[in-house]
Amino acid sequence: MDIKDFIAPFAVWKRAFEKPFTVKKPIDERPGAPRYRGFHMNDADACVGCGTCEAICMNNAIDLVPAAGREAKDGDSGLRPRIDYGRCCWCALCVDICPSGSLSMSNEYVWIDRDPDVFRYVPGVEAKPWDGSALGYRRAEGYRLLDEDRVPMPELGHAEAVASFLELVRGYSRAQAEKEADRCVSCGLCIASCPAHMDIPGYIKAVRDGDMDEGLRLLYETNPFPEACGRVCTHRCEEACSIGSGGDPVAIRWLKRYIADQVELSDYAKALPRGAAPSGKKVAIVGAGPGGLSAAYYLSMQGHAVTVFEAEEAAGGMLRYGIPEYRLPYPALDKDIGYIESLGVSISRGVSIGKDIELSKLRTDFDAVYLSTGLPVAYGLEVPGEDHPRVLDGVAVLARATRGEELGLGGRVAVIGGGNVAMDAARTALRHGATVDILYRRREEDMPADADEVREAKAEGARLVEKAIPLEVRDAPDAAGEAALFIWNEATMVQKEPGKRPVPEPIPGAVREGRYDSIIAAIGQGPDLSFIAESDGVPVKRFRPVVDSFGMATRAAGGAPVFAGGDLVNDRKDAISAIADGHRAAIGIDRLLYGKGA
Amino acid sequence: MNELAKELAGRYGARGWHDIRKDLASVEVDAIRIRDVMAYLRDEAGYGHLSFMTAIDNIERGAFTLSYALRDHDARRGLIVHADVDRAEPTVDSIHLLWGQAWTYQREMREWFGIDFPGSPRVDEEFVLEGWEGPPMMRRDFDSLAYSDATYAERPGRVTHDPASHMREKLYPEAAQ
Amino acid sequence: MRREKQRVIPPAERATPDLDSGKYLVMWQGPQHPGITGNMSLRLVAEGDTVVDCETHVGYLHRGFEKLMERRLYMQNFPLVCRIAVPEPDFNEYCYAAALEELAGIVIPEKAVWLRTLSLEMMRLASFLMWIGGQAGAFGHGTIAQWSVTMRDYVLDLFEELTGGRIYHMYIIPGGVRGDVPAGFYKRVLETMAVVEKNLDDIELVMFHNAVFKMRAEGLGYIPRDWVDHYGITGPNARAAGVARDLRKDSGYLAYPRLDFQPIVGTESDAYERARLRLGEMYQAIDLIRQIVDMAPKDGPFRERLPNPLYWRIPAGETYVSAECTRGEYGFYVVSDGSDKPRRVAVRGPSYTHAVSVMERLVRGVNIADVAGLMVSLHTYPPEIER
Amino acid sequence: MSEKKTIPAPLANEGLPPEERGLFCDAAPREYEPARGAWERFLNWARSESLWLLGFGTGCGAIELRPLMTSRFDMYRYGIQPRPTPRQSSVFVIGGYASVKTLKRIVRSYEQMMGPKFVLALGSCTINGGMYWDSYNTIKRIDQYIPVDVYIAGCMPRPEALLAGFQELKRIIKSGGGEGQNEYARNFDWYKANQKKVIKDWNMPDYNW
Repeated sequence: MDIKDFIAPFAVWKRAFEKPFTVKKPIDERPGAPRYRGFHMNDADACVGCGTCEAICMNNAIDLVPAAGREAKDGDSGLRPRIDYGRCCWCALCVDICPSGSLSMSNEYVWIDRDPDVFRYVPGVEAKPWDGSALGYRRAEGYRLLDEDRVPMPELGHAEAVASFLELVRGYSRAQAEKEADRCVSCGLCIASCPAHMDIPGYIKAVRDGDMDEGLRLLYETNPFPEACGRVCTHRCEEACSIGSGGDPVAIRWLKRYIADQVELSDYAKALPRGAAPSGKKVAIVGAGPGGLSAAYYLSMQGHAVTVFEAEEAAGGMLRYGIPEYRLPYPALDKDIGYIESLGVSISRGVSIGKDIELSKLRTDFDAVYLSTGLPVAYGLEVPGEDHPRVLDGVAVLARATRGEELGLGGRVAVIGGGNVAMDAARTALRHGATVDILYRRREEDMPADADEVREAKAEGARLVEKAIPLEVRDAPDAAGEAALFIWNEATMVQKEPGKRPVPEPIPGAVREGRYDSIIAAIGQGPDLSFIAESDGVPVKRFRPVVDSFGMATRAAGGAPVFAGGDLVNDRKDAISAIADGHRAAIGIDRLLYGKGA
Repeated sequence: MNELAKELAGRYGARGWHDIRKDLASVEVDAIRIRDVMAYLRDEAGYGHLSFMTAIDNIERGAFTLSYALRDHDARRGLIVHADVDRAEPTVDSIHLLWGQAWTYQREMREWFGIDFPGSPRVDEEFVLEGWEGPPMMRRDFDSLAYSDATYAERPGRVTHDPASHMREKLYPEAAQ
Repeated sequence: MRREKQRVIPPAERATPDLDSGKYLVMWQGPQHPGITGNMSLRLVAEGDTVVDCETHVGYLHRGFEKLMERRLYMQNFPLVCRIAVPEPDFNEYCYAAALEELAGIVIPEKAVWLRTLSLEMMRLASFLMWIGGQAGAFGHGTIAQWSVTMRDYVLDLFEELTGGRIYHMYIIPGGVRGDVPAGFYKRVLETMAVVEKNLDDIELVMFHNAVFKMRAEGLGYIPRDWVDHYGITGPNARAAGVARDLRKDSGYLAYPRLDFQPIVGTESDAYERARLRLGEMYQAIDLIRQIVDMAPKDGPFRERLPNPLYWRIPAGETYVSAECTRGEYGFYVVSDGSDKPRRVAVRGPSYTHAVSVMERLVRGVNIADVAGLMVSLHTYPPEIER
Repeated sequence: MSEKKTIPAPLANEGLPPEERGLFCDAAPREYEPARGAWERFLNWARSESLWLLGFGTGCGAIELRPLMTSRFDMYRYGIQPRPTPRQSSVFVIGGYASVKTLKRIVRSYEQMMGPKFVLALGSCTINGGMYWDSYNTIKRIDQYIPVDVYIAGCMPRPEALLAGFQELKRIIKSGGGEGQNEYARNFDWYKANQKKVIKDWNMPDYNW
């Protein structure tokens, strides 16, 4: 102890004249730091109500509640997170994980109340003073807990692809599939958008867990065409995918394909449930497309004896005859159909209803009839010269390609139309060595075809001519009957009615022409209802059978009830909708046959 | 390192030497020899520092696995010694005479897992809990949430919706058959 | 020397005073505390004003973390762990994250290594600043806390800017850190360090050259060197006893092997020496922070991408990761059974031995008025004892 | 407070050994009748401007009391200062979660405080359990056990939020609204029953002033 120990403490008196540490008005003068994790904000329009925030919240602080003025729709559950500040710990994991990036935090931190029941609210829906705060926690750029990038799918290069009919998409390896499946958050927004309401989170979980048998079982609960749908489905689910709200959607279609690819057909029976005991009832199905065979599968699972009548030489419908093999190889389709046939479903190939057998006979010989004949008749161009011998029908061209017939398209081909059939026809023509122009009356973004298809067709060398209104088809001057001149009018897009999509208006005088060896019309298809007689009692309105929610068209006396579905009936006109219709009809038929709920 | 493994195996029947990383290893011994092993490690092998002791409830195989983490400060490496005890009748020799803080860990394990250490000071006194009437709470079969829900009142008014089933209700109720 | 004389080494054996004799007074200290030690109580038996027996009672802050962690996903535990030690959350975050990374085989980016080190050193400084206020306050010297807690607040301002949180930073996430440094941050770090350093100079004058503090703290709570191994004493408490152990040096985790520092070692091993040593560690932390600001990479990624946290499974295994916190060896023992939730997480807090075994023995023979000062000089945080 | 049903009172101080019962009060607390008019307003003003805080940091929230007590935020200038014992205090800050062991001390400290007394509850944990919602050892709602005047959201609430909470408390007291003590007396049996439901080893006086 020396004298310094008594004097030193007084040395700091010199600080008496310095600025004090004290903050004068702490509440007003100290806003939270720019990154401060204060109360939550939510961009309710960007939010899709997927509930991933709820799943990650370890405090059980987040509830999903219906938000006023928001209805459930494709890709949006209509629910919004409500945060309980009697639970929240301000960790902001919800912000970090939010797939859409709608959640954020303000830098506001004062919330005082006498009533403990008020400390919960739906950010972005219930107004709060801190709404729209520019400062506060946002997840760091490039930092999120979920992977926004899809695992790239190995594909053939375009040069290689166009030279053969090899399948373009090679499929995921196990590591790739598990990594892609890991991106899913199991929110289930996709289920509502899938026409068949497949249990998508369920089978993606099966991929994650490596349990292929379970995955296959879940697939077959709602869809007996996993190989085909895993390749060519229109994947509305991916449009609804919550991960897609802030990145690439999960590759649901390819994961489905992965599951089906992993299980050998001979092992299917082990994984899948057995059918019920034979019921003694007989069902006739017209059309062995995906819809008809789907109905056949579910009916046979219920123990009914099913006979499918198919006009073509092979089953599969548009999956076989409308989709080129580089997108859906025949062995994959055969696997799906083969399993259905292995259950005892009998397919009568080359039998055309209306020609070989009358519908009324089916109605007397069977206990129920399901019509799933699809849209076999192609629409014409409806311009002068549409019956020119070089004007071909797109679906027919694809069917001939399937049958292995010589197409004889020539060197220059025009494809008229903007749907998937047009793209398939164009790409088939490319593979036969032709130069291809695709002419469409509107713009590229208006095309009904999948964006991927359009992109790939262009990448493979097809030239896209937009806003081309067909005027006429004429004989080429020097090669009558061998080549044709296609004449079109350039158009401009005009917004006629607000809120509706713009329509093409011809530009006066801007008439163009091109010389082609073949002109493939792929404008659309219609039904062939000629086999339905008035006496069958099937109500038809605007070329469509009218059906109830189970697909029943009639149960009029004089025969078995008739159900209908698929492209013949629905608006969506894709395979998965036909499959869904088939499943629904199978349930309806089963109920009717057992007198349940009818 | 392997010399020690051999030595432990030879003297005490230790097995399963596993190098977790370059300065940390684990080894397994019989619970009955735990005090001898610890004394040897402390006095002969240089592991003079007891970092912590704890237990793992391996309910699937009916055992508590005790973990004793030791550190040799001079050699800058650690060693975790494992010993299994029967879950139905968990009793282990106390090592409170070897390390001055071991009795607290033993008291903790007694309270949290129900493992007895005969002779350890104050081992039956309450440690962190007071008036606890439930089973030892770190056992896997004790459900914390169920206990909490049954005991402590929660603020009412919470309800949540599953997006998938909510959408089914709203968009395609017919499928909810 | 007066200091030598005061060094009383209490016997290992606990005497059992006859409480019915009327000679003794049983009194409880706590759970509320004059210092900043957190809620813990001591049951003291005093003869006159000298303590003859003591029992430490913990559990007032027991929340069952280790049970809760078994119920939560690996990533969900990340906001939970920091709550285990309130004044020093970052060491929990680091140990937990490092344990998971080791089990899952993740290597974090270089920048994350440096930002973690920065965060831990800033935390060390903040925690010591809090502690020194408590240490002075326990000896009746309230002024120090008025300064040091404000200095701590300035460090917390830095944390707020870097991490978005004042107390619970939740910054060291498995895979790296949660955000890059904001623009101009390092400049503000250096400015704040200058302010804190100047204030530490004042504290040194006022506290360590204060006759009252010297008289009360010197010789108080003498820890003999051979207790260090016997009781598992770590950190400044061990270093003040002349044992040069510092995990930052010995284990060489994060960026410490590349920083220039030496463990500070004392000789006297009493409350004054420990306080002095911690003051030295505060200066050392400031020095380390300056080195980090100088050497940390200015760009590059700061986080490794992890699998989807909702399903993150960690391969079966176990590990023990420890770090040198302000009080000594802080460690997380994580056992994984290959599922998406930890099988067992055990937390090793240095106070476990300091506040119970060491405290109960050291306090015998001490004047009642010095019990609080002795307890703070061991720098104990009850939440890490009871978790 | 319609939910708070009257529950038959248990035997007074039955948790105590017989020889100690005589040492403690065994009469239930009574409601305090406010004075009339200007005098009560004056008293309320005086109460609100000298809030003496019980220095018992019950949870994490206590850590933000330190900055508040020291030079940067300096709560003394608002008439708030910490006191070491309940007997001298009028404000109890519940700093977050309360384990059962701490709850026992909270109840006892609260009852020992001189009236009129006020309670400030910090953070999620006091409102609905916070992050310890599934813990076996922490209560979820502090208002089940003692009456609360003001809640401050946060985890933890910053010192500034705490100050704002104190300002709100002052406003409430000035307007004659700080009725927690009377509410406790009014629903005494209900509170006691709740307390005894979770504090299994009730070995302290029931009426504790």
